[in-house]
Amino acid sequence: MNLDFSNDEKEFRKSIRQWMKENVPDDIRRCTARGAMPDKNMQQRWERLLGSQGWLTSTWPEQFGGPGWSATQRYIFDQERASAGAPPTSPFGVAMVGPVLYTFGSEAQKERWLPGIQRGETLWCQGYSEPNAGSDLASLKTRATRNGDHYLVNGQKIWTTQAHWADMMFCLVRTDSTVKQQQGISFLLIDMKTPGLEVRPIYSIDGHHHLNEVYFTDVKVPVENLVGQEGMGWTIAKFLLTHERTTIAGVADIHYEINRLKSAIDALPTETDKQLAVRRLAGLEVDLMALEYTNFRTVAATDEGKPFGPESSGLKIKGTELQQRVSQAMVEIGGLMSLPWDNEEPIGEQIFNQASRRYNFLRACTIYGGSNEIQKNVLAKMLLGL
Amino acid sequence: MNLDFSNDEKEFRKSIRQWMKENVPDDIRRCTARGAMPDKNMQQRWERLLGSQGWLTSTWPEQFGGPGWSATQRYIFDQERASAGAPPTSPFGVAMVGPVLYTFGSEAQKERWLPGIQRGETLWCQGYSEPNAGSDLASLKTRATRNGDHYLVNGQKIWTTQAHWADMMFCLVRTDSTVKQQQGISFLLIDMKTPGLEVRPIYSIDGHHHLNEVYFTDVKVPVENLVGQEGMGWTIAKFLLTHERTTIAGVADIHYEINRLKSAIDALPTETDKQLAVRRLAGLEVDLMALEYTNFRTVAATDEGKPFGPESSGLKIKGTELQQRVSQAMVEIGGLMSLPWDNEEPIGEQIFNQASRRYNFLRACTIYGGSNEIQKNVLAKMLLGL
Amino acid sequence: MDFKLPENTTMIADTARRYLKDNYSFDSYIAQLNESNHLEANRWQAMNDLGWFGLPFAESVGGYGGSLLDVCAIVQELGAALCLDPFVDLIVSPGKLLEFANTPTSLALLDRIISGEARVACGLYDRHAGYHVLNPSLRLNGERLSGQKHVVSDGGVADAVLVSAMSGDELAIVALPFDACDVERYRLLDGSRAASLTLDDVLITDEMVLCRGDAAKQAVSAWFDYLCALDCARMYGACREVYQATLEYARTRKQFGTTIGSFQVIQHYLVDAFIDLQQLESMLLMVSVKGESANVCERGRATAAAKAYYANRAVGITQQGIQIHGGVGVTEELNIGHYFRLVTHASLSHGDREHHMSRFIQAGEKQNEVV
Amino acid sequence: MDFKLPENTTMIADTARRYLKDNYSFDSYIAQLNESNHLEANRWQAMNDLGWFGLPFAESVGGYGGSLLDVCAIVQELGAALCLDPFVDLIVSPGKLLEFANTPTSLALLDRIISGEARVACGLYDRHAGYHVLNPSLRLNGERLSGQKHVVSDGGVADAVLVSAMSGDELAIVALPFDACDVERYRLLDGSRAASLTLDDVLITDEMVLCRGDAAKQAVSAWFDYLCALDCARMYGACREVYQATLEYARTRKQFGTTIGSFQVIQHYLVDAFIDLQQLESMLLMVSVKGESANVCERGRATAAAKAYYANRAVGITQQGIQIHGGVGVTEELNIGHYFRLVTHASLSHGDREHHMSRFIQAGEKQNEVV
Repeated sequence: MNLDFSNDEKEFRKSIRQWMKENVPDDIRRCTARGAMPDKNMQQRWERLLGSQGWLTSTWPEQFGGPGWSATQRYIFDQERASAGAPPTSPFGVAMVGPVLYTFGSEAQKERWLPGIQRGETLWCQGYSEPNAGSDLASLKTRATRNGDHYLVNGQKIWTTQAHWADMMFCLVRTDSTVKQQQGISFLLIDMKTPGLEVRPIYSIDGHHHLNEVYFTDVKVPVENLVGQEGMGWTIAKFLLTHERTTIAGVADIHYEINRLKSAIDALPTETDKQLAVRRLAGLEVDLMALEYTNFRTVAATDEGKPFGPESSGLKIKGTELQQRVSQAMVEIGGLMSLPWDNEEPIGEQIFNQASRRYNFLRACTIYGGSNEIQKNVLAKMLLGL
Repeated sequence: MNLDFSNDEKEFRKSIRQWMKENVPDDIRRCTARGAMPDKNMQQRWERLLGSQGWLTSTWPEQFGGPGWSATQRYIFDQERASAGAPPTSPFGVAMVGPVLYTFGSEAQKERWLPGIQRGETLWCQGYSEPNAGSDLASLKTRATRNGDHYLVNGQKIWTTQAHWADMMFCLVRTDSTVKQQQGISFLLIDMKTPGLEVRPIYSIDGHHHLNEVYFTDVKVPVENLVGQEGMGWTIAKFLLTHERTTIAGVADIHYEINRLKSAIDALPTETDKQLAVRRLAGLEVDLMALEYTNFRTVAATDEGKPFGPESSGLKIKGTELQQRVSQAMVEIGGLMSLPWDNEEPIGEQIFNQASRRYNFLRACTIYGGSNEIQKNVLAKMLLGL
Repeated sequence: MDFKLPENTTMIADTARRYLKDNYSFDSYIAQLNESNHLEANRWQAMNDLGWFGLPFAESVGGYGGSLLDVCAIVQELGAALCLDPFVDLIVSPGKLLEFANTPTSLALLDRIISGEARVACGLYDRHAGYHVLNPSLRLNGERLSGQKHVVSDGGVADAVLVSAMSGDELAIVALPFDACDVERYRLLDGSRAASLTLDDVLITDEMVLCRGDAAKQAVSAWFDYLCALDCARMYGACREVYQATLEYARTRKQFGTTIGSFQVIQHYLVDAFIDLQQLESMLLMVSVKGESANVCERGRATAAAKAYYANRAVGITQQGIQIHGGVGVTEELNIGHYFRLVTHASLSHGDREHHMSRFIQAGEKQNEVV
Repeated sequence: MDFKLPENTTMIADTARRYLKDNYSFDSYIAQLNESNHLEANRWQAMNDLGWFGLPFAESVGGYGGSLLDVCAIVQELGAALCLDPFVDLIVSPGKLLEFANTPTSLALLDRIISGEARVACGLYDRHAGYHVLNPSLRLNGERLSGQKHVVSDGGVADAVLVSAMSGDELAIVALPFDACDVERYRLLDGSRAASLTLDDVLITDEMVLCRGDAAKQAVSAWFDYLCALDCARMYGACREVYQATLEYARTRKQFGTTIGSFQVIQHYLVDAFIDLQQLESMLLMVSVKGESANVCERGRATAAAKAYYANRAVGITQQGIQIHGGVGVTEELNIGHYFRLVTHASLSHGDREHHMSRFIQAGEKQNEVV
């Protein structure tokens, strides 16, 4: 039992902190400090920078190009990343299709796609949800019909984050409608520039463009872009759901947000306003501490080689709820200062100027990636042995 | 639209207040002020006193001996009753079996039983729940077999409040097990002194004896104690569920509790302790105001002859939750002073001395009379048109 | 007690609902979001024709003698329709302040608002004073006004503004032309238009000072309570729509081969929203009457309680509405997210929850003093 | 970082669990509730034999050098078993205070506790000072002690008591015989035994004053943090049992022709409890280490956070446990309600949630000063 980091880990932290200090680009740092989200250029510049260090794919096994860090090191890295004001890595390439490829992909697929992810050059998006297959993914309808050396894909995906940035999409498609729902699904890699593929923006309630609809009309996808065999799509999707995600709770970024909010309390009008804000923040900090130590435990367990269990859902549920509560606190503590929506010049404290947008944006975090209600259903089955 | 009481109603309030001042017995007033519950003697003395005024059965139509008050008057009466430190009336006779009798009973039954209720002389209890029929009442198993001029009752009831005080029980029994569950149930009046009927105490987590198990072994019940026809039990039970209860939210008693708590804040150790308590109480008061105005609306609607709708469940849910929150606040604000369980002499403020018992007692209020979860199920069906 | 709306109020509400149904839609709202600093002349004239410009004000000052309850009925429908036409910002808000100020100059200006000639905004907030409207940071030194005003809800088109300022220890209300200030215009969270004003030793004349001292304090305090009640009305209208839409969505949206309304957890969410909406309606009725009570303490306690309650439960209903809608709930295409922004906005526009809890506590203490 | 319990701690926990399983039961608990001021000699001796009397204390003072983590492991099992034997009240609590005081007299008395000869209680609370243990209302004037002590957890059998008093501006810790005071004995919310003491100009001798001033402050402050950690351990043990029992109940209890665990609302309750229990466990591990940290500020921040969190979520788990059990959950016959009382008690015994939130804020400010 030891709640301190080892000396090696402390050294590691020091070196990462120093590197962050010297390397996080100023415009990105300022963007995060304002509470805004990076644009494509910033995001990609940052990921390429990490890629150039070999740090972007820190969760990957060394044989596929990971840096060989322990879960603790990855956790420390994430803390330093967040507190330096750098954005989290986009998950689609690094955390999702990458592990799928090195676990289920052919040698040719690995050679072709892994290096681009590792260097932050290829941007990916995830084609899962459909208009009538949101929470109920198994009912998806986008078809891929084998036609000689390629598939013809027809259908529609929705809620596709960053599809308008992406070079490639990994996609669940139905290759067989004669078998049980889950069995007829396959995992396909699709070039976003293929003719017949159309991306239409969906604007989110923060006023920004993150999401898209993607339409497929006779989109030709080479058969070598099938991962695993036909019908393995569901297995791969489930693999990803339980795949280790030591940073799923968002602890590092919540710390950053709470610290931003703390720094603005002095700008509040009266002593009472300040005291009430301090007390509200303290409540959030205590909850964050409980989340953080729970996260530490899963990190330590990962380093001992233990599989990620049901805690993973718990971290997601509590983490997203806390992110929402922090963003709500920021808006409400800001009060008047949070009301402006599109002015350049903040009213008073900078941090409140984007607070409402962030609050709006984060309403999605209890919905995407399996809503918290769905997470609880899954967890309940495990607990009750159903 | 008028949020004030009429002059007549104000006069009514004044006269009731005066009467309460002069008539609520001191020992009862002190008992309530301590946060304790009245014993049988106090309860019955109080109900007889009301009975002697014709006020005990204030919800009854005049023809059966009600005082002819409007719902608003009844509401005012309840406010004055609570703020004078008098206990609420036991519901089993006045609010439950009474209305059943004057709605479904024979002339003979009315003549025989209503006067005793009206005068506060006969104490009733309710034999509904069984060990395996708590929330799921329709599955009850206590049998009544017709045998000449009487029924033989066999089985067991549980959670029977005040069975150890009661002279009579109204009881749901199964008279026919060959038909659909709900159809085989009948409504029977049982004298608690009948041989074969045994009452066993259940102690509640406040350390007191409110509840009982009641065992029936060949208990002979005269057929004239059947209300309505055989098989009408379920209809009668449903009638009671939607029967108008203008005081179901417990607003008057919550006011009393909040005022008790307010009066003790000055005894807290530091200014900070006091401020935090005041703020917590204010939050409860705001919620009480919302509940109270919702209650006012149902009272006014009742006076216009509108039926009690789904709001009734809403009042029960919010009211019981608020009662629990107030009792929890009292215990937590009391802190150290709430810890003693059985000392005569309070530590500091009197009100905290019974606070823990009350807090424990009130855990039951979201369970009995149909748990809040069941209330929500029923309400959901209505809202969704299921 | 009687909770039936007066026939007149019901008529006003019905008219408002019908007018908005015929003349406003989600598309109009989206179009309005994309406009800057523009007032739709036809709709503005229609509101005038409906008598809304005079409704909030006493007959003695040239109005049609409507009650707060009447105005709440309209504002509730504006909220339900997501309508951004600045009826509150350019008519009710400045008009009530002028009526409460009750001086010859203020009433003359009110007259021009009622007739539709004047476009006046209220500038009673600045970020230094926050919600503490009786202690603004703007200074009136002799004939010079200096300082800032923020979040001046002017619909993007006002040409005059009523500002509050401290003249020594004394509160003063001053009317001045917008172009006497440095103006920065922007959109607010609910999509409405506002401005920040910077006043750099702006010279004013005596007649521009509408009132001072206790008279000014009483006017601002009455104005604040009145606007708090309108915030609640607006939130109620929005919540009503969110609840209805969510119930409908739960009835029809299918997942896992069944409607999502068949899931018990969704059912309980809906029940919670239904019950909360009942209580929000009760609080609205309460504050619509007491929000203009002559008893200042009762008035303050009522608006504080209502706003504190709304900031909690109205916000909660819209958050849950989004959650039940899932993905589509977080898009600009659907109205649900816009209602969430409106409700969040209105929960903050005249005091947040904590501010009103503090007011509620103070009002309670004063009440006890009286008793 | 490493969250594995040391082998030794695991062994201690296993032993405690086995010992309680073999020697204690719900029936023993009920029997103990009905006793007044009685110590079960066999079990008390058994605890001594297990080495528990010496475990919490450093080897240098005659103890067996167990860590807070070890003691938490035992206390957790005592909580899980609802065991009322006053191990904390008569051994750990007075012993740690004496160890922290660290004077020849205090260590001599500690020695007698470890050997099982002395039955000493701690009287650090009174209702005037509430949870503010560094500012008791008991006065030490020269050689005279006057005032009151409340909620002195003495198991009903202590013959000596350590009290805190203000001697001028200075805190002092005094050891005195119980019979020097007016004693009123009663049961507490969790079923344990306690006393109120009234001291009316009680004459004391110099050697009865164990320490004064900063030394006394530091000892009481370290004691308070240590006991806060034990509160959490006890609540965790109780919550663990409530969660397990509730899960089992949901799996087996039938209503409406099916197990209640098949209802989605019950399922989500259970999931919430599971997740909360995970986090409670994390907070317990945290506070079991940091609760005896040499860094006073870190120590205070850790215990404040843990107690504040437990007062919220541990109480919540037991409340929900009762609700899911329904009728049977509110009876004395079932253990669930007793766990609820235990958890409520422990959430209040060394500072309630608000008190610890204030401490947490203060610790945060101090931390910032240092950094």
